[in-house]
Amino acid sequence: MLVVDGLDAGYGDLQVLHNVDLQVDEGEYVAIVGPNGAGKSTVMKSVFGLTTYMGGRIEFQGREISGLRPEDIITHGIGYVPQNDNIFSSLSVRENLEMGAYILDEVPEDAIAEVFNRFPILEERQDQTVGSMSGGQQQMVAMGRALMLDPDLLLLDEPSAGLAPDLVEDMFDRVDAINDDDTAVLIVEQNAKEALRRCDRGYVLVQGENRYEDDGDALLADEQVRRDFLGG
Amino acid sequence: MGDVTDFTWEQWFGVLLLAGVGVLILDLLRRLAVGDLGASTLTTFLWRGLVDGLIVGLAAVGLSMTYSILRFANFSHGDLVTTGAFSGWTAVWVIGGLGAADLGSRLLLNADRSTSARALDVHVYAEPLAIVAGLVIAALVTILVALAIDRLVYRRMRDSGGIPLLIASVGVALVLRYLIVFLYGERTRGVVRSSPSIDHPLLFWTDGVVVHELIMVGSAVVLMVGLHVLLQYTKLGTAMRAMADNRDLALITGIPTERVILATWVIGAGLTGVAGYLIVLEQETLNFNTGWFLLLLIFAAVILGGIGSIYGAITGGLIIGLADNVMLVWISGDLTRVAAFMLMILILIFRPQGLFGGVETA
Amino acid sequence: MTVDDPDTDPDRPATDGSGAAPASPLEGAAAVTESRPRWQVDLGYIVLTTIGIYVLITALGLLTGLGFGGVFRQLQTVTFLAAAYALVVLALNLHWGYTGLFNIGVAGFMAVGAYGMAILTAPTEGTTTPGLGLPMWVGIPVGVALAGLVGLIVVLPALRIRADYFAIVTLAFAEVIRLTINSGALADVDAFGRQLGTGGGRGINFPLLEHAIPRWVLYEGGDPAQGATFVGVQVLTVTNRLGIERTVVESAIYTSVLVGLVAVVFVLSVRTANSPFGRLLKGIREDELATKSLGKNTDLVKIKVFVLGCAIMGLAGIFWQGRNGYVDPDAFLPIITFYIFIALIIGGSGSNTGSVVGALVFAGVLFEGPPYVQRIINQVIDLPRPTTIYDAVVALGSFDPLPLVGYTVGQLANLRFVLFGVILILLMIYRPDGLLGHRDEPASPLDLRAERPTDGPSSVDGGDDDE
Amino acid sequence: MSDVEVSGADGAAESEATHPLRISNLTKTFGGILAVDGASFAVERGSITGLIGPNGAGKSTTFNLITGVHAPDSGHVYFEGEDITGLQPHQVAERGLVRTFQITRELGEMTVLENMLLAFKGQRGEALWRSVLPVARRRVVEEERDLLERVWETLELFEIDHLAHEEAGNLSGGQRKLLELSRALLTDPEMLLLDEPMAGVNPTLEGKLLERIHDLTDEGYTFLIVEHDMDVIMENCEHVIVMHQGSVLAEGTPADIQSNERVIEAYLGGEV
Amino acid sequence: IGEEEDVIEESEDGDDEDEDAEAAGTDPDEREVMLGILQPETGDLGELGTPIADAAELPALQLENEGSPVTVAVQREDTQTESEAGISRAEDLVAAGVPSFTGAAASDVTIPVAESVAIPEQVVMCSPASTSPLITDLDGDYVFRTAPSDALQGQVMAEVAFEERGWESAASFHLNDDYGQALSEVFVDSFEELGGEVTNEVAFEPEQPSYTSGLEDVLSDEPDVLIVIAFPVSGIQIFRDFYGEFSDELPIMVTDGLIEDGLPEDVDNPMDNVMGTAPAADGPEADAFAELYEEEYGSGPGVFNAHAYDASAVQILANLRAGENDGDAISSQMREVANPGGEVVGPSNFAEGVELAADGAEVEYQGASSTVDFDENGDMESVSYDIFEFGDFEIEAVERIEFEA
Ligand SMILES: Nc1ncnc2c1ncn2[C@@H]1O[C@H](COP(=O)(O)OP(=O)(O)OP(=O)(O)O)[C@@H](O)[C@H]1O
Ligand SMILES: Nc1ncnc2c1ncn2[C@@H]1O[C@H](COP(=O)(O)OP(=O)(O)OP(=O)(O)O)[C@@H](O)[C@H]1O
Ligand SMILES: [Mg+2]
Ligand SMILES: [Mg+2]
Repeated sequence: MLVVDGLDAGYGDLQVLHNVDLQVDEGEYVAIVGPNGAGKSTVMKSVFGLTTYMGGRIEFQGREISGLRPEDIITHGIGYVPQNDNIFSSLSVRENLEMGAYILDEVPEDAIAEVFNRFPILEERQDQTVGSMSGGQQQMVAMGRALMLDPDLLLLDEPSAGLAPDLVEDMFDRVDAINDDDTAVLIVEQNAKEALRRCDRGYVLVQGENRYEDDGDALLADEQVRRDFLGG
Repeated sequence: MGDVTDFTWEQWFGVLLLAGVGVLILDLLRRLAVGDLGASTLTTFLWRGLVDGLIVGLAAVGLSMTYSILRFANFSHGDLVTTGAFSGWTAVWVIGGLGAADLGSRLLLNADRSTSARALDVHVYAEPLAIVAGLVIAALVTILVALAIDRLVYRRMRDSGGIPLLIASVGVALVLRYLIVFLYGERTRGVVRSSPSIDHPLLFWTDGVVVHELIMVGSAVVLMVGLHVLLQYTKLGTAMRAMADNRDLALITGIPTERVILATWVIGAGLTGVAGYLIVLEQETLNFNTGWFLLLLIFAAVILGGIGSIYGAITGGLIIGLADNVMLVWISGDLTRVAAFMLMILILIFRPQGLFGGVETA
Repeated sequence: MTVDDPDTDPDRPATDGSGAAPASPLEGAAAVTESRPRWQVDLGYIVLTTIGIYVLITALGLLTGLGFGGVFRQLQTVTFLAAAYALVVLALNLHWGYTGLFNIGVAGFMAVGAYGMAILTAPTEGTTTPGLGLPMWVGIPVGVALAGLVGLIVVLPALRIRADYFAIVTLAFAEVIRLTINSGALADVDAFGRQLGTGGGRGINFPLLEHAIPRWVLYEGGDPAQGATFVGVQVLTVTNRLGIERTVVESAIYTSVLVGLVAVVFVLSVRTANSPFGRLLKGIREDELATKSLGKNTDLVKIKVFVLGCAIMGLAGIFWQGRNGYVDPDAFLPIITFYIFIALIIGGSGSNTGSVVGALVFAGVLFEGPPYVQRIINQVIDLPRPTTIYDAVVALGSFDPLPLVGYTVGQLANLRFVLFGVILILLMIYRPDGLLGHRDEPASPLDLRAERPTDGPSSVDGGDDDE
Repeated sequence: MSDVEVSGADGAAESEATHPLRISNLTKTFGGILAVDGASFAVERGSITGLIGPNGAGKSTTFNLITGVHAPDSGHVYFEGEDITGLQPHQVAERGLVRTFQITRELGEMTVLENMLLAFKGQRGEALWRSVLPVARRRVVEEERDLLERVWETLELFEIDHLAHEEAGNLSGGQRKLLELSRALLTDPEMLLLDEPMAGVNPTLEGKLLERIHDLTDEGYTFLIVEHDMDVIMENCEHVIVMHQGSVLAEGTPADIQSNERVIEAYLGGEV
Repeated sequence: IGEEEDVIEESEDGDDEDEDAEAAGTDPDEREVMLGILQPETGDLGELGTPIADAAELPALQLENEGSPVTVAVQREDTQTESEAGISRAEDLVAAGVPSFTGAAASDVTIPVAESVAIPEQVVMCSPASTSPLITDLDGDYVFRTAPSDALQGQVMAEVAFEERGWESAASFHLNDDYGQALSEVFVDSFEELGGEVTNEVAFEPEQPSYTSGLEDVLSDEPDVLIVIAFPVSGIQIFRDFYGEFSDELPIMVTDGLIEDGLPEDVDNPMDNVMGTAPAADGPEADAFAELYEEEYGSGPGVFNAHAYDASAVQILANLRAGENDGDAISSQMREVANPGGEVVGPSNFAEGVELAADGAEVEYQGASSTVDFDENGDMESVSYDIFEFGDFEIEAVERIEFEA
């Protein structure tokens, strides 16, 4: 479904990604792990057209999307939760969610209800400005917002960072659930063990290049990967 | 240490400020009682303060909006006001003055001094259609100018911070203002006839209501309420606030940011052009500096009220307008402006976010 | 390790040459002078710009038939103006370029300095606005101190507000200062049994600094009657022999003193920037709360820097108006502040060298240029002067472009502001860092890059990110 | 060592000598929201103390109250026996109580080196006159060399030395966390408050960081760490404080906490 | 004056020094008379300044047209109505060897130019349009003017108001600048001296959105007459606000700044209650000048144009009589050629007068704006003012008052 082929990308003159290949199939659950600064977030941003494109190809459902504008990409059915700055902090929770469905003509009340169902605290706080909520609550809002359009592919950049343990679990469960509903997931995680355990396939990205690619459990079992990237 | 009596120094400062205002009001009453101050004088000051305040407030609303959504202090705002005024009144003269004077002097609003508002008989009763057309054209031209500027300048700087944009807008201000001079010359002119007024037994409190003033005040109120509704209760309004908050995220979320920016300019500049046009309707005279001289007052109003808040902008405008006029009771006319600015600075000290800051109503 | 360490060199051009794609001529020069010490490079920029502008003015001056005498005066005027601008631009750079204090009330602080000095030194009688009649060496320092003091009063309340509010508050303060000076209320007051005051819109006459300072250099006690000082004798003998008029000599000395002051302020600014103190300033500019959380008393630093900058602005105001012997409030309209900003932005905010270069370019080319062009055109052809653009455009209908050209030339003084605006816009779009801004100027007394090479092929090491 | 469920009011049990930081009855409301509600606890010298709790429990706010970013509505903060309630952030930091931010605050247009150099306390060159005047400046330069030496050591330790000349704004999320932590260390603090220092940091590096933190506690530093990674908390902290809805729900050793019913219910969920 | 100075002077003019005092005139064929014109041809006063500069150039053109043997090299410079540029341009003039010039127009340009160029460089300047009382105090040897000081206008206004019209109380509403403050002060002093009562003095800032409150303030004590000192840029608004809110029966007196033909049209009111004063161009040869001007430029002269012609003419005469292009020498001849004594010269016989002066004869210039007699301060000894009445959208001069300082 998503095919990244020999992607070169970066910021301005600075090239970060070198010939990155990556694939997410229909309904698949794929994780990217790797050290800090490897370019994981950059891959995601590149898919969404937010970096300087330098070469290679990005295809989604058979159509080339490299060079499209973010607001067009979202209509193709990709949702994205960035690593930082992923909420509208001066808007209320509800407005954040509504914005997630901006491209629809009507506010999808059922989608909002579903998000509230998933994160009850959000319903309670639906009129609070998100900027005044705690880090974890903000992360929930960000997730909720990306789910509003019921995307075919969801890009999650470190969704568990800053979440309380029960919520981490919950989040991973939630992602599983989303994935079970036929939404493909591409996730970047520092909580690599958990991510690899749950995913179908994983990539290890190092210094802007693919280093390993295998199914999740295989990577987990790999001695080298364990030692270098999973903290023993 | 007690907790309730433990005022922070800002709070003390606020109390002091309020106390100061209180003392002034008491003194005002005393003067009225003693007869130092005529009641009619005071009402003139108050009424004028209100009208001036609305003028500033009306011009401030557009600025407040673009300020909060596009995230920069637009120093060319005053000159957009002027643009609206010149274009709108040019339209009125061209349409309304058909046959009364030659095209050259009507197009340039009498730059060659060969005719006058009197010769063309420009006022709302004589030329109602032209006046309405002028209003529309003021809005349209200002919108076009603002969009052109956005395309040429601001669009290329979308990723720059607020300060580079502010500086660029100073450049835009200079260009606009002196292009207007290039076209129209530096002369001040009266472009409207003195306003007709309505006298009716029901209007017992006044000798007559000045129609142009009434139109200005009425339109100001309608426009501001309308804008508030638009921004608070529509999806576009929310999208604007979302953009103001986090443009990158807005992009990712699928909000068509360029279209929202376009809408922002259309609404903001349209309002600004109309403001310039109406201000001149009330004020009756026009000069290339008209907007620029208002700009600092407009900023004062916006900041006093808190950026992004429409009611804030109006309140700020009223405070500035009233201070600028009523202060005449105590200080000489060449210092009232000083008092108005000092008041702004003092209020900012104890409420750095502005009176309505934080609660972005729009 | 040393500057010449071969390891570091290959990396350097990549980082230094970054920024907007087309490197400016100045930037090009940087590449050539790469291995020189920074101060030589900086001086090089300034000298090159100066020479360039001098050549331009000389060429234009001769073209317009100014003659050599006229060219000389023009050069002197430009030098003076550029130096005056440089002084205040350096101060602004300290505020904005380094600390991120967006002060757009510069004109106000210049006004305080100039007025402070004027009131102190204006004669006690015989003029409409009498002053205290004190000598200039009292007037100047007190004027400077007053500007600093007013800076203190402004910055205290402004400390807590955000950058753009700060800008508007400073602008409002500058207007408050100008309007207060202008108002009749303080025009003349009785203080200490003396007639004093700002003179309101009338302004104040005071002894010309352009005379007083050079005389102080040339003569004992600043009084020609007392005979020449040692320096004076030398200077006067040489200039007499060359047949240069005394007033010319005096102007030249005045300008030189100002240039000297600029040099001193420049050196101090550079040292400030390349020091731990400068690092603090940068830290405040980037994120004040983070800097505070590292235990830095940012408020105090901001106060110090603001007051210092305002004092320098006051000094600039004094020297600027000292050449007129007359101040009035109109000399401090807000537009002056924007001129200064344009100069700073041309040069590049955050760079002291850029500040000086910007001042030179602004004063020498932008400000003085258009009148020259107007003169040349007027001398070359006799253009019709239609009163309105309408007449000019109508003439265009009959294929006569001359009226439009004539109208445009007649409007050049106004169009100059359009030019300022356009330049400001173009700079902000294409070179927001100016000619020399955003250079790799380390906030440290050491050349950080040179101190230790990056070892090995580091994964991501690249150019600065340039918006 | 200390009893579970200490309330700061009778914190007299903990002397200043053993507990450098003590807060008592801190309260803070934002608008209508009670973010911190009478929180009281003390942190033992030379320990790594964990501060955990559900999202929105008030942990970051407590940090903000301690370090002077916000002023508490009521209650007190004591550090080394001194009442530091309501002091400015820099005054708190000067006393040796330094924090990092959950959402990093790097100085974007300064290089990593400059960021780090800024951290040192009491630099001679921070006085303007010393930076500017000829003779004094020589000493400043000398001092700078020493500082730079220490910066490089720290950068190597945190494995970000290859980024030394990079502008901090260009770092990745994790790199920023590292920068912030290492910068905080350079201030020579008595005690560090770390707000989720490991979020987004690669596990391998995380291990090294924790080692480093242990070394530092041996040298006498005290740490208070907010962290959601229970493994980190359980394996490294001697003492854990659990916050819930603005107040302290429980305190004790990791083992105590792990078995505390209320904590499990409120925070840990079924797992761990 | 010793040896040293001589060297210096030589470098500037290349002329040999001459003992000043009574000059010997020149052979007109031998040299060119140099004259500078320093006027605001752009900027705030641009519209006003260009015709003034034209008028200042007229004497030279006239000589050329009439085939006089005397040639005057005119150098015209633009102050842009800014003191900074004014100083620069004045220095250009000096550098070009110009010994005297007609300029500047705005007082706040004239004063700095005088202080930092004319006086120190010892060149003569004669302003045709600067009316600030401050100029009186500047060195009368180098700074002259053919324009009357505002100090006089204030007195005239007071006399007209109190004595002629019998208004016993007055209020003053004046622009907060040099011009407004000075005029208002003189008026108030004179009016009170005459026995009148000044109920209120209110200063205002230019170009405000409204002046209603200011007017309310100044009129609060119901004076017999209101004095308005302003320029049209604010004046239009002031009068619009006045007619909008106040009784149009109240007499108003304005100054020269508001005597502008289009004003009532811009105000949209006949302004029947308004009168004003302005310096008159009342020289014996005003008509001759107007004719000359019309002939050369195709339109009638405007404000201060006559003064500009006179300023230039006197300088040319003084230059010829001095016999050299030297500021000091011209300075000592200015009063000689202007003040009573000698053959009367004016615009109509300027070409002849020039030759007389060149021969060193006594001449007395009587010009277009006045008889042009300088007092010791370089001001006019006597000037005349026109009293204007507004009415029915027209402005009409009704009376002329001769005024001795
Ligand atoms: N906006 C930017 N401008 C320039 N360089 C950037 C920018 N953002 C990231 N980089 C650089 O690109 C590289 C990859 O960054 P990226 O954010 O993709 O890393 P990451 O793998 O997501 O790391 P982390 O796990 O720490 O978030 C880093 O070295 C970083 O310095
Ligand atoms: N500036 C603020 N304005 C309004 N409410 C705030 C503000 N800061 C925090 N809050 C509220 O206070 C509560 C506590 O927030 P805090 O950030 O302290 O939580 P936390 O324990 O750090 O959570 P997390 O683990 O998710 O970071 C939250 O409900 C939050 O919404
Ligand atoms: Mg990342
Ligand atoms: Mg937190």
